[in-house]
Amino acid sequence: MGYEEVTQSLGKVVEMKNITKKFGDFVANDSVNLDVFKGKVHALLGENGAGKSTLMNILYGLYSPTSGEILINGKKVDITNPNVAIEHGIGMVHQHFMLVKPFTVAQNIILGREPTSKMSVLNMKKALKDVKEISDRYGLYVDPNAKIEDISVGMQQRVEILKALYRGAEILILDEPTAVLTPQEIVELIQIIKNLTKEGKSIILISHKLKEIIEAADFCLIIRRGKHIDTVVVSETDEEGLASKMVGREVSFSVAKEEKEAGDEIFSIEGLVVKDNRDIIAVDKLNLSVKKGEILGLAGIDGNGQTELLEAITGLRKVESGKIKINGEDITNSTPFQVISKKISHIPEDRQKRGLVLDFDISENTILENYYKNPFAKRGVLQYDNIKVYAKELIDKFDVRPKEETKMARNLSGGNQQKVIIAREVSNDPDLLIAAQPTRGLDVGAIEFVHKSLIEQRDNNKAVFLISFELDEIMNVSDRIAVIYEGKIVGIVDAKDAEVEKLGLMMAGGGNE
Amino acid sequence: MIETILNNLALILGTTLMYSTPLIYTSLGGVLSENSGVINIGLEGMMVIGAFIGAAIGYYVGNPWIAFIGAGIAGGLFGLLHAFACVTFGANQVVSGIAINFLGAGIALFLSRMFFEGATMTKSIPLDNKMPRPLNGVFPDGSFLNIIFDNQYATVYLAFFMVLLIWFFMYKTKYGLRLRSVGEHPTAADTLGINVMRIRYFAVIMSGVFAGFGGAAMSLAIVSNFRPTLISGHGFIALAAMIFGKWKPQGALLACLLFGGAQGLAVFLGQFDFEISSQLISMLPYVITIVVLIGFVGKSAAPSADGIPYEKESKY
Amino acid sequence: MKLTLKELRKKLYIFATEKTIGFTLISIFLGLVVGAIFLAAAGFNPFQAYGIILRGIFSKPSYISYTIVRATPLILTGLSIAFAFKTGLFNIGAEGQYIIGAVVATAAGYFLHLPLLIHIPVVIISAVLAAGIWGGLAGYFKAKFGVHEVISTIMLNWIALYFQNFLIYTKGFQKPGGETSHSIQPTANMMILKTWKQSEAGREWLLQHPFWKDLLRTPMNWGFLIAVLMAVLVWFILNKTALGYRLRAVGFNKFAAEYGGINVNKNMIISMFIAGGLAGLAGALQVVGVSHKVTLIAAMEGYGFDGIAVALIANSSALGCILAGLLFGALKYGGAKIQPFMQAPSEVINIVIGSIVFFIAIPKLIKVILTRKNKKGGIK
Amino acid sequence: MFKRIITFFVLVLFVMSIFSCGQVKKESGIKIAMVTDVGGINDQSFNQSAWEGLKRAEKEFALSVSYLESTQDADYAPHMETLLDAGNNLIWGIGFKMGDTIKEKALGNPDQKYAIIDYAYGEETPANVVGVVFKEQEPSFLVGYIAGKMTTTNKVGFVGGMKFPLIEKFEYGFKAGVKLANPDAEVLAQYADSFTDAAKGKAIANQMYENGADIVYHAAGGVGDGVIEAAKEQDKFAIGVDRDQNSLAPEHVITSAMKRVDNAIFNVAALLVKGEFPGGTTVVYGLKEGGVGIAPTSYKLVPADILEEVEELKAKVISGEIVVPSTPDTFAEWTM
Repeated sequence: MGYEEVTQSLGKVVEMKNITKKFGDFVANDSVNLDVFKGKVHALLGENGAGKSTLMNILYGLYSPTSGEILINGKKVDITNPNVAIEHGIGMVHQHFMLVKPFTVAQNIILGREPTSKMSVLNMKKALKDVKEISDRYGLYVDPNAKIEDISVGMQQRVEILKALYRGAEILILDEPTAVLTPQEIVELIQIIKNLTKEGKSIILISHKLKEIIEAADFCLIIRRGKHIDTVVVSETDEEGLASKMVGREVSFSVAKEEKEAGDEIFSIEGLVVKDNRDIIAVDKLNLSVKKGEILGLAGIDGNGQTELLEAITGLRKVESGKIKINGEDITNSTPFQVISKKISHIPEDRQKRGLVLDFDISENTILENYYKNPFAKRGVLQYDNIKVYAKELIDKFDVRPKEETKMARNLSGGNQQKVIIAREVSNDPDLLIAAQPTRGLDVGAIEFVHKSLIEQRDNNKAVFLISFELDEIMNVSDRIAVIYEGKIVGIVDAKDAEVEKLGLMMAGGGNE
Repeated sequence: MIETILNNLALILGTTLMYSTPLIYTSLGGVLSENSGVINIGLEGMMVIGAFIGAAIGYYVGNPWIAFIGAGIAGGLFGLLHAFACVTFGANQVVSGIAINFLGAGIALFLSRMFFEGATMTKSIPLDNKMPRPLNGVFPDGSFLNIIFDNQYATVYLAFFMVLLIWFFMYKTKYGLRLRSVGEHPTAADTLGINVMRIRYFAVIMSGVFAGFGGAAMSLAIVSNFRPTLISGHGFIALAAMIFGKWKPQGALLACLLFGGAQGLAVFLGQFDFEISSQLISMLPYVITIVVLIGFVGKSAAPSADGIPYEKESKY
Repeated sequence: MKLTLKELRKKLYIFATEKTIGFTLISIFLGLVVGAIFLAAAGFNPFQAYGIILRGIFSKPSYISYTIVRATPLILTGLSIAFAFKTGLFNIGAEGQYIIGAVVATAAGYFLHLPLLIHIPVVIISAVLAAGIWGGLAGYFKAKFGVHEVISTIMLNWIALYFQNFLIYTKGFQKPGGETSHSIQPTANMMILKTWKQSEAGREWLLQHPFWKDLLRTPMNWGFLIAVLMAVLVWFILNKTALGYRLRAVGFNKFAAEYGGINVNKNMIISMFIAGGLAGLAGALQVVGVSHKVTLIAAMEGYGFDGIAVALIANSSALGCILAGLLFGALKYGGAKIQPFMQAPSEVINIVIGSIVFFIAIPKLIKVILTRKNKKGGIK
Repeated sequence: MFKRIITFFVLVLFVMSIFSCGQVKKESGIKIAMVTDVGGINDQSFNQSAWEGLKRAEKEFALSVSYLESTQDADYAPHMETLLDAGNNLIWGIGFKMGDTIKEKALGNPDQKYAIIDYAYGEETPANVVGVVFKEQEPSFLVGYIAGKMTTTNKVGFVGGMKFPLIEKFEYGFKAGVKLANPDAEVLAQYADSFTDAAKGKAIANQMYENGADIVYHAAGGVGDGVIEAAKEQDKFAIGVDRDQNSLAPEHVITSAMKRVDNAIFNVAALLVKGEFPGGTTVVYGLKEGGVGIAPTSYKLVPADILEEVEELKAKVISGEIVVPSTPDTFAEWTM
């Protein structure tokens, strides 16, 4: 049975017809069509930058389409702003959570639709009651008085869903909802989605993870570079089928990697204790070591001390106790400058905040750690000719586009920004390369490139320490996998023997080693 | 002996209230604007125009409340100008604020010359046409409370009321919740159907209104006329107090009181023939502020989106 | 005619949107228009007023040199603020740093007795160092205690003001019976030909040479050249040296700078030290070149605050500060003349400057105005 | 809109190029101009007084007069130059701060006449300069006497702007007057370290009134606004300075120590017209010369008998029988 037949008898709640959206000369959506049916999950599949979010932002009234029309429950509507969308029963959970951090859960949920007594005075009592009611009804438990900045990412996502439900959403858009979740949390989320559809809600699920789509969705719209490719019935296809439609060619899922014997231990951490910004212990007596010629993957859910661990190693955060050693030398509580000079390179998790000076051009960014050294500077004066030559070399070698070293880093795509960072860090010829979330937000091609670079390092007998929230990435790239939970390593396994279920359990604190 | 100490204490407290009042209004203005995400460094200019308009209307019309409100409106117009630049056109907020400072002073003096026969100083307002003094003569002569409150103008009490009002508005009403959300995470607010632009316009205009009140609290209560040097740096001090008070109305109030208290102390110490120079005593309020900041306050956290223009359809 | 106008408009659009300098010039023009509107509304002929200002700046050699003298401290305070801006800091403290520079220069100029060629550099360097430390203090407070530099510099301004008054009252420094300090020694004087100008022979000669007399009757001094040199130096440091790279990296993105091994706190202090030094140099040059002493000050003189406007008009470019400083100095100097000649309020100059800065704040407005017109005109 | 802007721009350039002739001189031919100090022309004090004197001279002698306001100390020299170029016969500097500037200009332009208020060059007065100083201690002495007589609490106050010799003349003259009228009276004296901070003036005056003073004399510019305001609020008395400040608070400013800058300026103008410009000298204006005095409105609040005594005192000062102290040292001698 094809898509047409299956959907014939279903009630359409949303129809997006021939939606086109242009940003200047850039076409983000090109005549895309989408139908959503009552009580069904409709997935939206495409690579990063394919235009999924744009399409949903149009449906939610954040952008207005250049052309095309939208029908809700058969009626043509003009969604000029989110208020209109909300009135039509559309709710959206954004990929980057739209939560006000210093506010409480309840305040975030009611924002914009606040229950009030006289004179616009907030009625927090009613707010708390309302929030509790919905969370009970859909099994979405959160503490309404907790501040967002104090709760986990999974909880924050529940708040986002509650926000939409509080506004009486019948159609719920979930934008990449699993990107930050543990496998267990993903299972829970899928259960929540099923509960919601049972209650008659319609879901639009944006994802580039095929497995989830297969598990959760009824139908799937595939778009590529803004263009409408196909709509399929999920039960009639498989991962490979979806994937080839998504990228337009056959793709292999595993990363090509030779077997390699690891060398001597080069980097070690003993009994490390680090506090976070709120002065709470985030890394708790952690032990870890990395050998030459291996990639150690650190798996774990966001917020279990990875960031603090990284910052402690690279000198950005104070170490309370414990030791960090490289090549036998103690570098505990060194400055970033000293750490770099000990041949440690670092691909930071937030490339725009840490990795690049966005208002510098590419060439200036390539010398961030070496600007004062010969040949880039002589007697304190920068040698722009030499810098240019060097930058051009890196641009060629790492295929950064556009190939202009005078281009501002701000004007590069995410993938190319990451290439500049990797080029810079790898060119420092480090003994240890730390890569934190190196592929976050990149498209398939760029991800392949990053993985290749990491493996190249390992093959050159260098140590690589990979930190990622994407379990697939950890499993595909690493030689050994350490799992971190609440600031402790709860287990280390060989990548060959690793199983998703077991790792997932450990990531959630269920480790038994 | 005890009586002397009490009397002196009362004097210092009285001076504290007097000094703090214009600062309180103005820093409340800063609180509103910056919590909505718009830096307002133009408070000084808004104060100047408020002080002038207050004095001018007070002189010509004779009703202090009309003058006070007029000053607020004048400040609000400059707030509108600032909002126009910063909210509608995504201007650099610091640059626009500096422009407002030049414009405020320039226009106030220009108008003064037009309406006061070429003078940059307005004519004095009789006591009866100044702000009322609600507690004048209420307490027995020479009593502790009398020394503090006898000659405090309505503006003083109103300032405290305004702090309460703004606090209530910001933390207990839905518009306050929205205003803060806009300053913290405008995109989130926008996705919930909150009109970011409108709230920022409102906040910035109100910040001008309050700075205008602050200026008028100077020209209509502390003195009874305007002169070019009447507001000399008060707007910047109020700005500092707002930052010092961690962008909260109650914090700003305390910071203003601290500053006013230090001035009261300087005036108190100034009456004695010390060996130390009176210049050093005059430095005191500023030194105390820095010392307090270093010792007790530490890093202060601005609203996350403070200073960042909000553009709806940012480039892809 | 219509076609050429259209083309002109299009050219103007490109001029305004693609070149910073074009945009600045248009802002200056619009600022003058706003000033004209105010003058006209008040019943003054704006053309006459601007005519007086222009003639007041250019019609005599001495006017031009006064404009330059007037602009010199503004160029330097502007540079100070622009420098801090470039490194991500907002230096509202140029006012206080200027005061410290002036008072230390006076002290060094009066108390030290040194030969001519050594005295002036010693005076200037000590003033610059002192003001640098004064500025660096704000950087230190920020680096060490997280005190916002806007608050600390505002407070430091007032402390500097009272400090100068305090020093003037100090015995030995105060000119007996006066409200000023002693004047600096002649060896610390940088005014061109000062002693000769006031000698018998000098006066004789000047009386016979009116052009030179006119030119030299101003406190013309080497300060302007030093200011220009400083602008070039600042430009060089920021754009061509490793130090400048560090400072700019910290200014643009302190997180990335920190990550890259740059000591953010140290560079913040260095930046405020240099900014303070530049503002202090303005004060020092004013003393050695023009005033030769410091007097009691009752209120801020505004060199620092005017410097903010200069830095903004210059778009924080070091070389732009020279031009913006000259523009500002010229407007202030020439603008004062509309008062005696046509009884028009010279405050209009503040309105003009405020408007210029305002237009500079909103590049988009000018773009919008010009594009709308483009659409209507049917060209794109 | 756009077209108009362009047209306007062109027009501006055009008109500016046309305007190149100087300004029109008045018929009488004699021009006098003044440079104010940073207080500005309407400071309710000596700048304003000076301008009034010039205006009077303008009427009386058909002169043409003008002024330039300074906003910074650095304005003085260029303003002097501007007025020089405007072809003035006499240029006034109002305020001691212009002392050095005037001298320098006078030496550089021996044909130009200059005059300055509140500055004495003594022996070194250039031939083309007149220095005008006032015996501020004398009117201060008289108002001090009034204060001493009128105080019911035996406490009076003095608020100074900033402490330096010129302002001290006010302080010690006042103190001497108070002591003469009422040896038991105490004088509270405090300086504000500012000429602008009205709030501080008010706070200081409040403190004095609270400490028992019932009359406060100020010599403090804008700070004095606050002093007078405090007197109004507390229903106490204040004494004004420089000009008759009774209009600021008709019921509370009992008298003012007037410094007749206007008279001085008018007199010098008269001499200039007659061709008797007293170049090279310092003119001292005291009670004798009619250059200082107490406000004509004093009769409103000061009892007539006290005013009569003041007149007698005035005669003694004029005759030289009383020499009013003006410094800490001369005051110490006086009280001995």
